[in-house]
Amino acid sequence: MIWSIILLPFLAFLAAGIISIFSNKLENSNSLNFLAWLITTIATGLSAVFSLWFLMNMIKMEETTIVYELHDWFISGNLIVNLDFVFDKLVIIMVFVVAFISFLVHFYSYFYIAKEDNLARFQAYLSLFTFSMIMLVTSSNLIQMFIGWELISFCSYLLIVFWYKAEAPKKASAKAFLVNRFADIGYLLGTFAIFALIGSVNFADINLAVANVAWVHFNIFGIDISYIDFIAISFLLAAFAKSSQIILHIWLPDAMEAPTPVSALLHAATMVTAGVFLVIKLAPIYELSGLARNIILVFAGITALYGALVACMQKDIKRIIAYSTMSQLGYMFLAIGVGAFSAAFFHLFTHAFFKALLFLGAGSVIHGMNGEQNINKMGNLWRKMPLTYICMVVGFLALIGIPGFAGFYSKEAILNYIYKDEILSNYVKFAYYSAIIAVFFTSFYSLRLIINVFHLKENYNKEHIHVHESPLGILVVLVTLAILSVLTGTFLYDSFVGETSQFLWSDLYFTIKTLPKDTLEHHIEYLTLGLVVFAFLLTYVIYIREKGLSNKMKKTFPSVYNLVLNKFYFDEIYEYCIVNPSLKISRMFGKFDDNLYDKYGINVLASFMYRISRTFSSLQTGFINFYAVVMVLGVFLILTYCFFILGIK
Amino acid sequence: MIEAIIFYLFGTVLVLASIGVVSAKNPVYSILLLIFAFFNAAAIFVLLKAEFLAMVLIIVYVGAVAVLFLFVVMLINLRTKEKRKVFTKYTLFALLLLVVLGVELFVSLFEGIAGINPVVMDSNFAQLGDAVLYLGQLFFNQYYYLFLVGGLILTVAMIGAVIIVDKETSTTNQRQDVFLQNIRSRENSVKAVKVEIERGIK
Amino acid sequence: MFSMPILSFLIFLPIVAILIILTIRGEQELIAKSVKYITILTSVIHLVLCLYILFSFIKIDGDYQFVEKIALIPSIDFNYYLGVDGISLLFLVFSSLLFLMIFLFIEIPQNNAKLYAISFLAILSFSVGTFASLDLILFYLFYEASMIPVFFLMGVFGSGNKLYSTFKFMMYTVAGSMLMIIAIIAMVAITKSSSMQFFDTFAFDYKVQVYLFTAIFIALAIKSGIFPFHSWLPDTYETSPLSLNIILSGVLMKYGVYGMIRILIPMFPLAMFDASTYIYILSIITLFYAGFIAFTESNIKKLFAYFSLSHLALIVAAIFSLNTQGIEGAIFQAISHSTYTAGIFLVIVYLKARLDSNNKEYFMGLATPMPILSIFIVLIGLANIGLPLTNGFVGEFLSLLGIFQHNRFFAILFCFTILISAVVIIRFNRYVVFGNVNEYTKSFKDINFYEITGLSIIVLVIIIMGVYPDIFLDIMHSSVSKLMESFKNGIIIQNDI
Amino acid sequence: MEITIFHYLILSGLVFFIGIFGIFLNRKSIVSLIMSVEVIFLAININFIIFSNYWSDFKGQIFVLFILTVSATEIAIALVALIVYFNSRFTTVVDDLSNLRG
Repeated sequence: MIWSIILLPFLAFLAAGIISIFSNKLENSNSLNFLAWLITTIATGLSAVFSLWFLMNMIKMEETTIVYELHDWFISGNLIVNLDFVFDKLVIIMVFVVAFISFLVHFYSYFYIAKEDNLARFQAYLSLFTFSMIMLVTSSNLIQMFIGWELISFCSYLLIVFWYKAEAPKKASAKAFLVNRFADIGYLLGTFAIFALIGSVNFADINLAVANVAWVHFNIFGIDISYIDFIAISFLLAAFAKSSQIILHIWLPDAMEAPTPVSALLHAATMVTAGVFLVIKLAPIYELSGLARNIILVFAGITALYGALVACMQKDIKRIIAYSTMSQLGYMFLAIGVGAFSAAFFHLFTHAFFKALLFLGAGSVIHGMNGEQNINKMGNLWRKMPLTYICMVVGFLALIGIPGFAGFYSKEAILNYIYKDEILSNYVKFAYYSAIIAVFFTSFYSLRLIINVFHLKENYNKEHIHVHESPLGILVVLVTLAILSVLTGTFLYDSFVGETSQFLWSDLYFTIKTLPKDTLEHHIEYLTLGLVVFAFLLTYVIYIREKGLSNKMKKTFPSVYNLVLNKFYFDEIYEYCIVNPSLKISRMFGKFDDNLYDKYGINVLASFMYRISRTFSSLQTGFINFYAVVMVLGVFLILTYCFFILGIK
Repeated sequence: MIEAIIFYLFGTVLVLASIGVVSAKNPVYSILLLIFAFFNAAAIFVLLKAEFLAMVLIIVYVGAVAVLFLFVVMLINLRTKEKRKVFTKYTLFALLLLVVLGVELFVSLFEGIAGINPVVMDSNFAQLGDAVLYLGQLFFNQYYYLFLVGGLILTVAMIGAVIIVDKETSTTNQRQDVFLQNIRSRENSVKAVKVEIERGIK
Repeated sequence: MFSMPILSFLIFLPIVAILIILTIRGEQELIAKSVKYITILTSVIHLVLCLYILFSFIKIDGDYQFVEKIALIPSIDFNYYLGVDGISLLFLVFSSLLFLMIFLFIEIPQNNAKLYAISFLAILSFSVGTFASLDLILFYLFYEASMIPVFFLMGVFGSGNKLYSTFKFMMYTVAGSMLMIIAIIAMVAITKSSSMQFFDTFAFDYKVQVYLFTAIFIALAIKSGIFPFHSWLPDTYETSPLSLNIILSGVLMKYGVYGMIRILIPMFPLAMFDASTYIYILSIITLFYAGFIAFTESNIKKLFAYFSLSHLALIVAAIFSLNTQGIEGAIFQAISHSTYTAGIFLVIVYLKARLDSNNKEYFMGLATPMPILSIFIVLIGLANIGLPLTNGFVGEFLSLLGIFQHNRFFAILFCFTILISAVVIIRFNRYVVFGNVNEYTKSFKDINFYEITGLSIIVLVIIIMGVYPDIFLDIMHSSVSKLMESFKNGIIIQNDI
Repeated sequence: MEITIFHYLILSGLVFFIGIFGIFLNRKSIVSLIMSVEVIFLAININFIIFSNYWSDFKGQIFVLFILTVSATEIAIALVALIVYFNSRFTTVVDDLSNLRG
């Protein structure tokens, strides 16, 4: 049964893939597409059900870690890499989240992409995506995890480029893959260093052994580097790219070129959570490396702020939500930065539901608007699509962290952990303030989106676009997710970070800091709520009361406005500093190799040889007499040599 | 004494004939002189008690090879009318070289001969009896490999000669074949093809 | 042990086939057809025999197996001495596989079928000799003889500026061979033995080692295209026929890799150890230089030539890491590189059958007209990138791990290979698979069943090697550990003196 | 007055040098060139026989036989070449024969 959790999505991928190849050739491929959809949906659904059942069993039997061995992948010297699947509670929860969200997305896609010819292909990609994420979370060692790690980049590449006939998806997909690929260098280096340090790549061995070797150093050019710091920072590079932290975040907003269900899957459960998951898996290393934690705090703080701030200015509904994801991932890393791994995971968990809800809701809106994504060209949709409206509002309330909704508990837990951290360094302070301020921006963009999309007056062309509520299938998904977004926080707080959280984290290796509900600092709650209210008022003022205010602000601070609007010019900086120069260097090298290298290299030798051969060939006069003379000259020389030098008689 | 007379007689004539071979203007003369030189050489061979080889030289060499030579030379009329200057830029150098070489060679000859008895010229050749028999035994027992190789060389030379001549004649003779010309049709000879860009003609 | 001289049989089987082909007379098409059947039959038998060796090979025995020895010149211990160990066996099997692939799936040119087949069969025979010979002089003979058919193939069946590149190839090859023969003569003159096994226990003086190492390394570096000696490769790839490209990258470039493992490590351990930093620098330069050129190269064949260069650089560097992971990684990567490069060139063969051009711009947007081929391009591209579960990953990972254990700093630089290959392949895919359909590609027909079979075999090999790399790693373990032992002995012997 | 090996050797040496002179100085026809070579061969043959006699060894004579064989071959080939060349160029003057020029 445990195999079916892993294998079902893969088999579904194979089935749907084969169907998609055949459906390409048919004129009318609706039935085949439906079949593919059915297979993949059922497969992922079963996977989700099984994982839930497995989790229940695990809790009931009080088992800790279960290892399923497949085979030795490869052995070389003292490096032994197995393909084993490890299930502990963390993993199985993660698998459940992945499979469940993926199931919903699979289900949802039929209603969203029905008109697309190759739904089967799309479903195949989604299933592969799910499979690879499950591979990632269940792996027993770093190298096996790399399979999933790479496969999800690859799947995201395929999914983003799904509509390959347009230009933007091609660019976005390449960006996504390459940024992640760059970060994989960090993953590899971390793996190498761990192997060099410990001699094993299994998580179990690493977590046990790492404390004993914390003091080991190596040096490069005379600079002493601590292994632990090196490993932690290397993996951080990888995790930052996957989880889209600042500087390596550029791929995430562009990934919105993918169909909306993909965004939901990618942001909620699969790709971006992989980074956080990796760091949680390697928690003991991060507990030992203060340097890495400080880096995390700085970057995550900036990311949380940056994401929220940029989201305030975006026009594309999906991009707003994408930047919000970035900011939320910043929160998760902030929690990791203060060693609150459980809170990070809890936020990951709740975030999965409400972010999936938001994306699928946005998909519903886009579907209703016939593909329009600009929020300024929407308006007053709440009458036309009431259920979508309600669900979106629930999702945003959860995102902002209104008490009672899921996001509140996880975010509050993170803020409390930061506040209560014993090390009162400047990094922690910075993290704390950025987290608080980000709450303000979060509320601002959330309300801005809701007001622009669902209220205000219609900005779209009513004659061309007939706004309609989405089909039942989409609504079912939305409502399910909305319910979960409300419930998960309240009911699961205790088992994730509260009194009973010891049980959940017992099979992991980091120090568990429980945070019972009654120890939550109330003033943080009040502070955040105050900020939320203030943000709401501000939004109200800007978008409803004083419509000219935003324009006035634009004119007074044009540079700030442009800076934020253009996402702090990150894309442009990358374009000018990395992409263009490397292409330029490439062309330069190409020309050099084509023209100059040979001209001054081998061709010099060749022409030298040619000249020598011309010289000698002029000796060949062609006259036999001349040759005879030369021959006799040779005899003469030999004889003379024999007589006068060797003295032979 | 009689040996000396014969030696000097034939030796002088041999040298003179050789000079004639080299210097005669007409190739036919020089071949005839060459044949004459061979005869003299055969006499020297006899003096050196190599009667069989003397006969071989005359019968095979003179009778077959030199006559063939003569035949070919007369076949292709080789007489040249124009006069060319005898001395070119390297003639002097060549002569000088030759003289020095000659001196060196003769010096080495004298030096080499000095230590041994120059007189013993006949030794036990006479006791061996039938020289031809002995030669044959040596030839077909001890040197049969070389004998085979010699045969092979002759065969290869023959085939080579035939091929060289044959090839030359076949390419130079391009006769008109009326029948072949008449049976050619347009379909078999010319074809109109559409040339696509970047594909070329297949 | 098996008593039949199976390795000799492998060497002489193609030669017998050549003799048979020489006797064929008749119409051009008939010749081409019969030549095709003969070559396929020969290579099938060849591959079957290779697989037989593979399966009857005793894995735990690191020594040479299937040994044949006939004395040729006793005074310098020059023998007709053949045998395989785990390392050479893999090279042997994979080159045999590649020859089968090119005979099966690439059309034989009609107008000169005999020369084509004879040349390839000759390379097949000589490559077996190169990988299986245990004698330096014999190795050199086979190694050098393999280049003669290449010369013909390039000159006769090439395209474009073929004379230039043919002579360039020859000049590089001959220059390298000259250094190599000088070194081999020196070695044989010093030791009075040309048996490779002799050198396992013999250690040259340090200075001698350095000179000999330099000479042989340059010869082998020319073969595997390390930076200052690489410029023959792009031109050669551009002008030679595609079947030769497969053999060049799959077999002949691997001579360099194989030679470094077989000759340099056991014979010049100290020089090897001291040179590694310099070799790393050269490899890094090659890796970045060739990789960067491949970003924007528009000629597909040249693109993959540069790409191969950048991969080979990593393999060479991994050999110089001089530890088990590095060397096993290098070997594994070498054979994987053969397969996926063969795949990519097979794809190009099929593309060129539809439109005779080398320019990337002409093959835009194959995803719409040729979905199945696109799947194969993406899959083979994955192996090129080195995604896990394809064979590219295991070799690359082990190579990098080996380098990391030897030198941390260079490992960081070498890790950029994964980014560079990704950029190359992603850019390639962006044009060729997902680009905009142009007027040429619009009318392309998707690949037929026959072509699918060819690519499927490659992809199958890629995936099997990626999922069960242990099958192949198992074979080389004991041989590599023996190699490492002999390397360590070499250093110890020197220290004792 | 006895004829010694010395006399014979001088005789063959003279003939040999006359042959070489012939090659050197010949500017006329390729036929004369071939004949000069014949003269050299003759000198060599004499030399072989002299020493065969001197050492009472028939091996020298055997070699003479082989030389005769090979020189006959050589003449055959040379004549064929001569004919072919003459057919295409209508000359056999040595100075015109510079096709070997590199």
